[in-house]
Amino acid sequence: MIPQQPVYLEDKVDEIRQSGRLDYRSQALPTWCPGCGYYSVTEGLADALNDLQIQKENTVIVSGIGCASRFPFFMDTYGFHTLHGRALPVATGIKVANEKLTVVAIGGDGDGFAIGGGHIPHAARRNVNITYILFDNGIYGLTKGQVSPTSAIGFTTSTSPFENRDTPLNPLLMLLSYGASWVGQTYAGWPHHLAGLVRQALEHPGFSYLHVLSPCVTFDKTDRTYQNLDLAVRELDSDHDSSDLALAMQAATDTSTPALGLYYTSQRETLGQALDQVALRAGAAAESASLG
Amino acid sequence: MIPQQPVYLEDKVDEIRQSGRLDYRSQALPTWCPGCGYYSVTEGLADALNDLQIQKENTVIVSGIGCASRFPFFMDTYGFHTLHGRALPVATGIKVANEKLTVVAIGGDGDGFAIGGGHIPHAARRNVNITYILFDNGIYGLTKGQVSPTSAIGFTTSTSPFENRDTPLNPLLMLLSYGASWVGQTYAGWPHHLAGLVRQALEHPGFSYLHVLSPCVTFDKTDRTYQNLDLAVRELDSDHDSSDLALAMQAATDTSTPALGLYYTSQRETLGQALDQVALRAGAAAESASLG
Amino acid sequence: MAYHTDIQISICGSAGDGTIAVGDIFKRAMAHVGYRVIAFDQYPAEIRGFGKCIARTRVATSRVYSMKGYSDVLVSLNDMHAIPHVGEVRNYGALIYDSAPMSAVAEGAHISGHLKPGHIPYALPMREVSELATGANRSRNFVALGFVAGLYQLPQDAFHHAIAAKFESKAAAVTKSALAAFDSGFEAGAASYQFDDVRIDAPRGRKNAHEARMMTGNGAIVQGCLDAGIETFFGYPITPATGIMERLAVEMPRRGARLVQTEDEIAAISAAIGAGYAGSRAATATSGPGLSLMTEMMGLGVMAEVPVVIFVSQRGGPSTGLPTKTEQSDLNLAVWGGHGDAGRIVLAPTNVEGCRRCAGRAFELAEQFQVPVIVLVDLYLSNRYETVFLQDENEFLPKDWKQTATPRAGYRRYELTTDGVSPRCIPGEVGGIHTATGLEHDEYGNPSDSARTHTLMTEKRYEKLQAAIKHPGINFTKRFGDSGKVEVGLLTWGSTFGEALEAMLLAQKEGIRCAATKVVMLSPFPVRPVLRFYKDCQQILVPELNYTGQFAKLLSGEIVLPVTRISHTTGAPLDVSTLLEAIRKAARKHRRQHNTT
Amino acid sequence: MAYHTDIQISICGSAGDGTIAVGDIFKRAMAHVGYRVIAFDQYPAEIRGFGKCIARTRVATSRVYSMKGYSDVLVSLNDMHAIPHVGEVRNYGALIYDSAPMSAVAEGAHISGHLKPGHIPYALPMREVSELATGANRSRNFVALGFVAGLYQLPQDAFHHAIAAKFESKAAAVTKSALAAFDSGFEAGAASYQFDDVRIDAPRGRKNAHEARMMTGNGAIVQGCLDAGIETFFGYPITPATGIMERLAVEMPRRGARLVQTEDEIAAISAAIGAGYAGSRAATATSGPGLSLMTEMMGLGVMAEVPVVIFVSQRGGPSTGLPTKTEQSDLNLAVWGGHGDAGRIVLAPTNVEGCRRCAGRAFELAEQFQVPVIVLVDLYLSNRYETVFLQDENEFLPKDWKQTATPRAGYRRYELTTDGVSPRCIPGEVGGIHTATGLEHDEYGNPSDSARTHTLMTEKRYEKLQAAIKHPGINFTKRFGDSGKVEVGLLTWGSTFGEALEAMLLAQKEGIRCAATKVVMLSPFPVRPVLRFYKDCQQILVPELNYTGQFAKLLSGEIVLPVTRISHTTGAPLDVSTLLEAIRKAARKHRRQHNTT
Ligand SMILES: Cc1ncc(C[n+]2csc(CCOP(=O)(O)OP(=O)(O)O)c2C)c(N)n1
Ligand SMILES: Cc1ncc(C[n+]2csc(CCOP(=O)(O)OP(=O)(O)O)c2C)c(N)n1
Ligand code: SF4
Ligand code: SF4
Ligand SMILES: [Mg+2]
Ligand SMILES: [Mg+2]
Repeated sequence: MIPQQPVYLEDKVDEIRQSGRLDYRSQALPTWCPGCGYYSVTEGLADALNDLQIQKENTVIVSGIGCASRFPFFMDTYGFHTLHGRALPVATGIKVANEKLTVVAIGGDGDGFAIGGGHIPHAARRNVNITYILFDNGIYGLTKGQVSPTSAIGFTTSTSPFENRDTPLNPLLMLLSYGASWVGQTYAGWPHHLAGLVRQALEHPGFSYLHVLSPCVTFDKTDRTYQNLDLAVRELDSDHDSSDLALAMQAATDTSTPALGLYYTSQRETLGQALDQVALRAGAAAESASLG
Repeated sequence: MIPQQPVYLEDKVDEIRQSGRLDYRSQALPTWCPGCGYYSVTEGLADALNDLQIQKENTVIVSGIGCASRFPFFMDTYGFHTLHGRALPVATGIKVANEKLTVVAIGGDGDGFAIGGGHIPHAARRNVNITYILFDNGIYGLTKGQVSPTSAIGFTTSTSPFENRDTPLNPLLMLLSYGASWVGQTYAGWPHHLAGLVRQALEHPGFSYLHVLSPCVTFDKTDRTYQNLDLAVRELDSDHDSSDLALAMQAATDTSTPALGLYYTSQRETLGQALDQVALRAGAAAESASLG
Repeated sequence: MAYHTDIQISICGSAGDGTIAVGDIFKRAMAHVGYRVIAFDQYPAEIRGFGKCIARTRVATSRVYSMKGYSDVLVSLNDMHAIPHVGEVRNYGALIYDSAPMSAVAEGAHISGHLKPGHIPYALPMREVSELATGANRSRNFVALGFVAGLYQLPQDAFHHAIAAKFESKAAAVTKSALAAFDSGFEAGAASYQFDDVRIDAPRGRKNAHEARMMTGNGAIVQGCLDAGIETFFGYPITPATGIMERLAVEMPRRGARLVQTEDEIAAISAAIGAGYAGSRAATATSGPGLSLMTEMMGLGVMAEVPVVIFVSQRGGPSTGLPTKTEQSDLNLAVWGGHGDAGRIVLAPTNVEGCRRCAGRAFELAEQFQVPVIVLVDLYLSNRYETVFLQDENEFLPKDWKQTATPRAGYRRYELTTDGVSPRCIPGEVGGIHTATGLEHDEYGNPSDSARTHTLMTEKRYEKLQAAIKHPGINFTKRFGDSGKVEVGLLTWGSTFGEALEAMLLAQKEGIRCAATKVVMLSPFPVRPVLRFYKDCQQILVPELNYTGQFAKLLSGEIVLPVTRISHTTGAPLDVSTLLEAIRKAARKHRRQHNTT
Repeated sequence: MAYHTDIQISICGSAGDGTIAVGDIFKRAMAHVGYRVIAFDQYPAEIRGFGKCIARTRVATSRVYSMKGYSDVLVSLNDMHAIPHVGEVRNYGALIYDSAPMSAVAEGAHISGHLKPGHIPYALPMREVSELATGANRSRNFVALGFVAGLYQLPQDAFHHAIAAKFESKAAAVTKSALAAFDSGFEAGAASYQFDDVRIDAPRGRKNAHEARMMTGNGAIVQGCLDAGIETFFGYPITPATGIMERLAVEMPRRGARLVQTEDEIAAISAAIGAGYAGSRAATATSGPGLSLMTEMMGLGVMAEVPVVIFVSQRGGPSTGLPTKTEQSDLNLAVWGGHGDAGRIVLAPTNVEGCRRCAGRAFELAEQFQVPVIVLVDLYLSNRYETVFLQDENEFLPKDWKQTATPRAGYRRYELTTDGVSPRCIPGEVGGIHTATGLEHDEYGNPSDSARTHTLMTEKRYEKLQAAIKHPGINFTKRFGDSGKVEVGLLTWGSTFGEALEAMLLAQKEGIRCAATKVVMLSPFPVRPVLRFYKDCQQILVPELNYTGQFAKLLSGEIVLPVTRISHTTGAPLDVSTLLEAIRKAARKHRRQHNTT
């Protein structure tokens, strides 16, 4: 065995600085609670953007409202911190206006699946070429701990003081049913896995949905904690075939031991390509009309 | 062979009148176009209510806006013709306020899956004990023929003049992914099948979703016509096991030859029962607090 | 004074009778030969069934501003529907009807029994003529149209031309039978002796008569968008705004511009704001219910200072209301809608040409002031046809007319400047990185809830808009009629201005000194010119199509002076004669009070 | 005049210092022994981090109406946060701080260097005392609290009681160490010589002192809902309204009532309207952004005539704005929000007791007039604590007080009656079958777009509301101060009325004749009493917490008379001294103009 090399903090910092990923981080210190799962995603996205050498000026991070949605302020890219539930339609508008931009939409479980739930099917079916990273902590963090559409049955919160009884939604299964062309899941406690999947999601040509299991250390001391998640999560079966929708749906159905990884991916025309085709047909129609 | 008895119109009318189902029909003549698929549903619902002997005073039909949503005016029950996309939350409120009422929500594909799309997952996961009948004609009828979230690729409408390119949604698969406890599909061209499924949907204790394929004879001359649907639809496999979610999802994935019948059914606590349980726990908590 | 042609023809039938179709041909033919035309059709509220359709067309040799409150000629294609409108026909006006209608009618159900003395009837066997000419009774409408043309000696070939154009894309047989029916009707008309006193003179020679285009308000909005180089549009169908999206869906892709029908109005305005943020000329269009849903997102546009244009066509309210009737009851919503102090720009054109101008200018204003701009019309203006003469098709400023920021280190997206407008960068620009937010923020865009920041930024967002009323190319108010002091002043907005102007012109003829001012910019409110007009008038009348007097209250809130409200909530435009009567009354009152003659 | 205690204590620290907790104990202890208390805490905008917390409590022997603009005593638990507030402390007021704070501080960062002459400093080794008493430095806040109680000789056992109650559900050790820290602080305080001139007299004997309850505006709204027998509630969390739902979530199920947290605000109001239609006492609660989303559905409530109650707590706007700061900028939205002429009732209580009363009455009004009722408060009132004396807990009318229809054949749900209110049936009732709709409709509820129907029904929907301003149990306006003609009148609404009243009382003491009127019902607007008040005043001041003067414009729109706006957009309540200065200025101006002394 090769003896392990000692690591010096300064060297490490230098290494990180030279890697370029700090360039994607703004001066603002995240205002999240110490230990919040969201820190991982910030790192993961900075890493992925850097790896892919995407220019920060060509990157727009669009969010709704919530702790998760504070994200854009902590990145040194263009950002739009919009309204509760509206990250996806705003992101769609940005992408339609300028296909050259790399557009990442960010939101929490309430932002995405409660108030914003009507927009997801349409971004997915239209295959808008953006990446949607959803931070699922199973609670409303920013408003201080109310029940969310992904809260487990039995979870006690300020608005479910006698335990939640509503069946939680299954975001992965929903996204698969919407025709999303890239669906993956990761966990804030597995930062390397996370960074890897963020990168894949960004590379996918079409709508990519990345579900991030993330603990709210302040308002959830019992349910979606690091301890519980560490025990529950596992990697997708090594022989998982991510081109098989039925298999992906089956994997998504098991929510007690959430599997991490790429569930499903496929390629088809993006919204941008579709609009280009429409313009072509229209141009042709206009031409034949002017000839006729 | 027994010679067929001749049928006299008057006898037939008498028979219908005596059957009682006309009691559920209001004086107002439907304003739908002659031949519109929606007429079948009116008949089917009247039949089912009559069969189940549900009092018309205890029935509330709630709709959004659209041709489909004109429905309540043609029935002699309580009705609430609400706003575009809002039939489900209004129906939920009615049911929460008075569990004794039979509440039927009605809407079109645009009403349900475009503007109203954010409400469906929550009515389904909460298992609100109502029946949602969705009339899917793949077009916006009332506003005179725009593309809808269930319009086929290639369909030409006033807002997709160069052919629609957006992948249509798959409502059945979506409802299954939402955890709806009863999911079925029928076709306006098969009125008996339709009436039978409406009845089953009403009988189900929990949220039942009935998808009705229905032609818009005025704004769709090419795609979802009776001719095309007659050829495409089929019954669900006779050995279909409606307690198997994976099977149901698989069946729902085939949209080229839509299968009619009950895809999936299961039983779990309804929202009303859940609220009763919360009240019980709260009462107990209050009592132990006052003893303590 | 030379004789002016100014007549209104109404064709009334049931859905399926082809009423609107022949109305359309009539107005196009008349516009083509040089008349000024204004037309407004009434559709049934239901998709199907046999609801009432009326095609009303006013034809004149000089400019007119509204529909008349009466008809010179009424053509009935369906007596049941037409009978309630018989009273609209003036004395010695004409009534043209089928002497032997298709279906047997009950007693009293034939229109001939409802004529008033003074009405001139023309009973024409429309069905028979149609059958003779085409072998089918389907072309009654063309027979009637031909009869009108023949009776009043209108140029036959202009009609032939308009019919051929209408059926361009149909089979040749369709055009042929329409033409045959028209010609038979024409012959019958030409052969009739004209008892009524309706006169249609030849149009006065206008060099550019052939440049005249028939356009609706919605069509003009589309034209304005295209002329201004719209790049992205996101919309959701709703009457009476749908036509804007439908037309843009054809035209935009031809120009490489992009249109998406979204899942709802919230998504539409969200995407439009996203596109605006990204630097695109972006718009959406809706009606009251959709605007109600959009206000939260519009507020984000105000706070994050994003340019976007919102076209709003009002219909009868509240709630789903009267989708196929007109009303001006979304003014409060347009001007105040949404929470917080959220200043925006609201333009309300008063006629079809104004629709095009306001549409184009809206993009300029949105970019100059970095703010959502609403263009507010109503069903009456959206669907009303007018002959317009577009000479300056491309006069709108291109989107790069407004200098944005020179990107640099320490860039402050929301820099406090003297005029409140901060230099703007868009994604893709190096050195311009910032995060836009709906939270209150400092000059860099960082969230801040400090008292000072909130006070300064609130001021900034309002102060910058003050310059909007100086934008060239928009008449934010415009006065018509007598200059100087007047007895009666009409102060109004939107589609109603046409009726106000007509009534004022009639009142002037009666010797009443009066003037009318239209207010085109409703927010920010042009207090000074309105106040100036106010001071010139002994009495101020404020007619509008709503119950609570929304414009009158807006006015009173801004200028703190009393006005006389004329509110009208029937779903139909105001009647010129009602207005005229109100002017007379006001003038009498004023004269009594001041003992003048 | 006997000496009145009226002091304000502010405790300032960082999140995590337990600032709000000891503030809470202070006010509860003082209320418990019979003082009138009013308190308003300030939280950081961020969830975490070390944002600033201030607990301000005003304690008086007679009724007070607002927070003071200054403090008599400032306790610093964190000097960095407290230093900017040193200036708030009045001359000869007290400053209590840690003589040896926890972390080493940079030069100039210790508060002692920032005291003004006239400030009386008390340097207390809080950390040491805490460590000595409890073995840990965590209880500095209790040491400081004890010091205050000891210094001013406040009843020690009331504090013991309040501390015990606070930690009821916690482990006994927690209570024990808090008590130990408190007692050590108390000793130190009692042993100190009191240099400042802050005096806290014994409370005046009030028989029902123990009936006094500390309540926030949100708490009082909850109490009103429960007292009125609320049956269903549907809501979506949003600051500062969330507390209403959170409290109801505990209390409603205990009474068999039902609460559902919906997927968004549109669903919340939709479900509440569904429940109202079905005959339930139904409500929702939100803030500006949520209300923006709700207006379309609220319009359906107006059109279909469905009773529903909407609680709205305003925060800084526009857009996401300043979620943890107060503002009164959603008035336009509450009164006019949504499209069309959609009349509704809007109540704006001005204090905590008013919150309870308006909440309960809102249900009655909604049922009587079959219309959505908004109860409009703001963050300041939602979160402000006041001592209230509830003697008439169950005075609200039960929901069946309002006679509904006697069901019968040919039932007309929207019958045109003399007062505009139609007999109502709900689902389940035989003979009452009808379909409610957002379309314009005839008396039966059938869709109709006839001109006559629309005119009559629009009138009906407005006329019926006129009687709302006569509902017993609501002061739709109320006048305070000098009667008859006055020099200066304050006309205001909502939370700001407290400051207006305090300023008026001070101005009266200076010999200025003045009066203040609160307007509690904002829609329909009580024109007559407001006009009457207006006529009594030489000058009218309209202070409010928004930029555009929303209430002032509403006023001018309704009474068409000029007022002087005092607009304030800092996110904080108005300052009494600023208002007092404005009153003085107005009085001087009036005196100059009228040459009176
Ligand atoms: C229209 C609207 N409704 C409600 C809110 C209040 N609000 C802010 S964030 C939030 C929920 C946050 O939960 P989630 O999306 O899960 O994000 P998290 O804070 O957990 O990251 C709510 C309800 C709002 N800002 N706007
Ligand atoms: C908020 C709002 N947006 C838009 C509309 C206009 N609108 C009425 S019905 C309808 C769509 C109808 O389509 P669908 O739901 O499929 O019903 P169908 O008419 O086909 O039965 C639309 C867009 C509206 N009434 N309200
Ligand atoms: S409240 Fe929860 S979600 Fe929000 S920052 Fe803190 S730990 Fe994270
Ligand atoms: S337009 Fe289509 S959906 Fe509407 S009534 Fe006619 S056929 Fe039916
Ligand atoms: Mg969350
Ligand atoms: Mg449809």
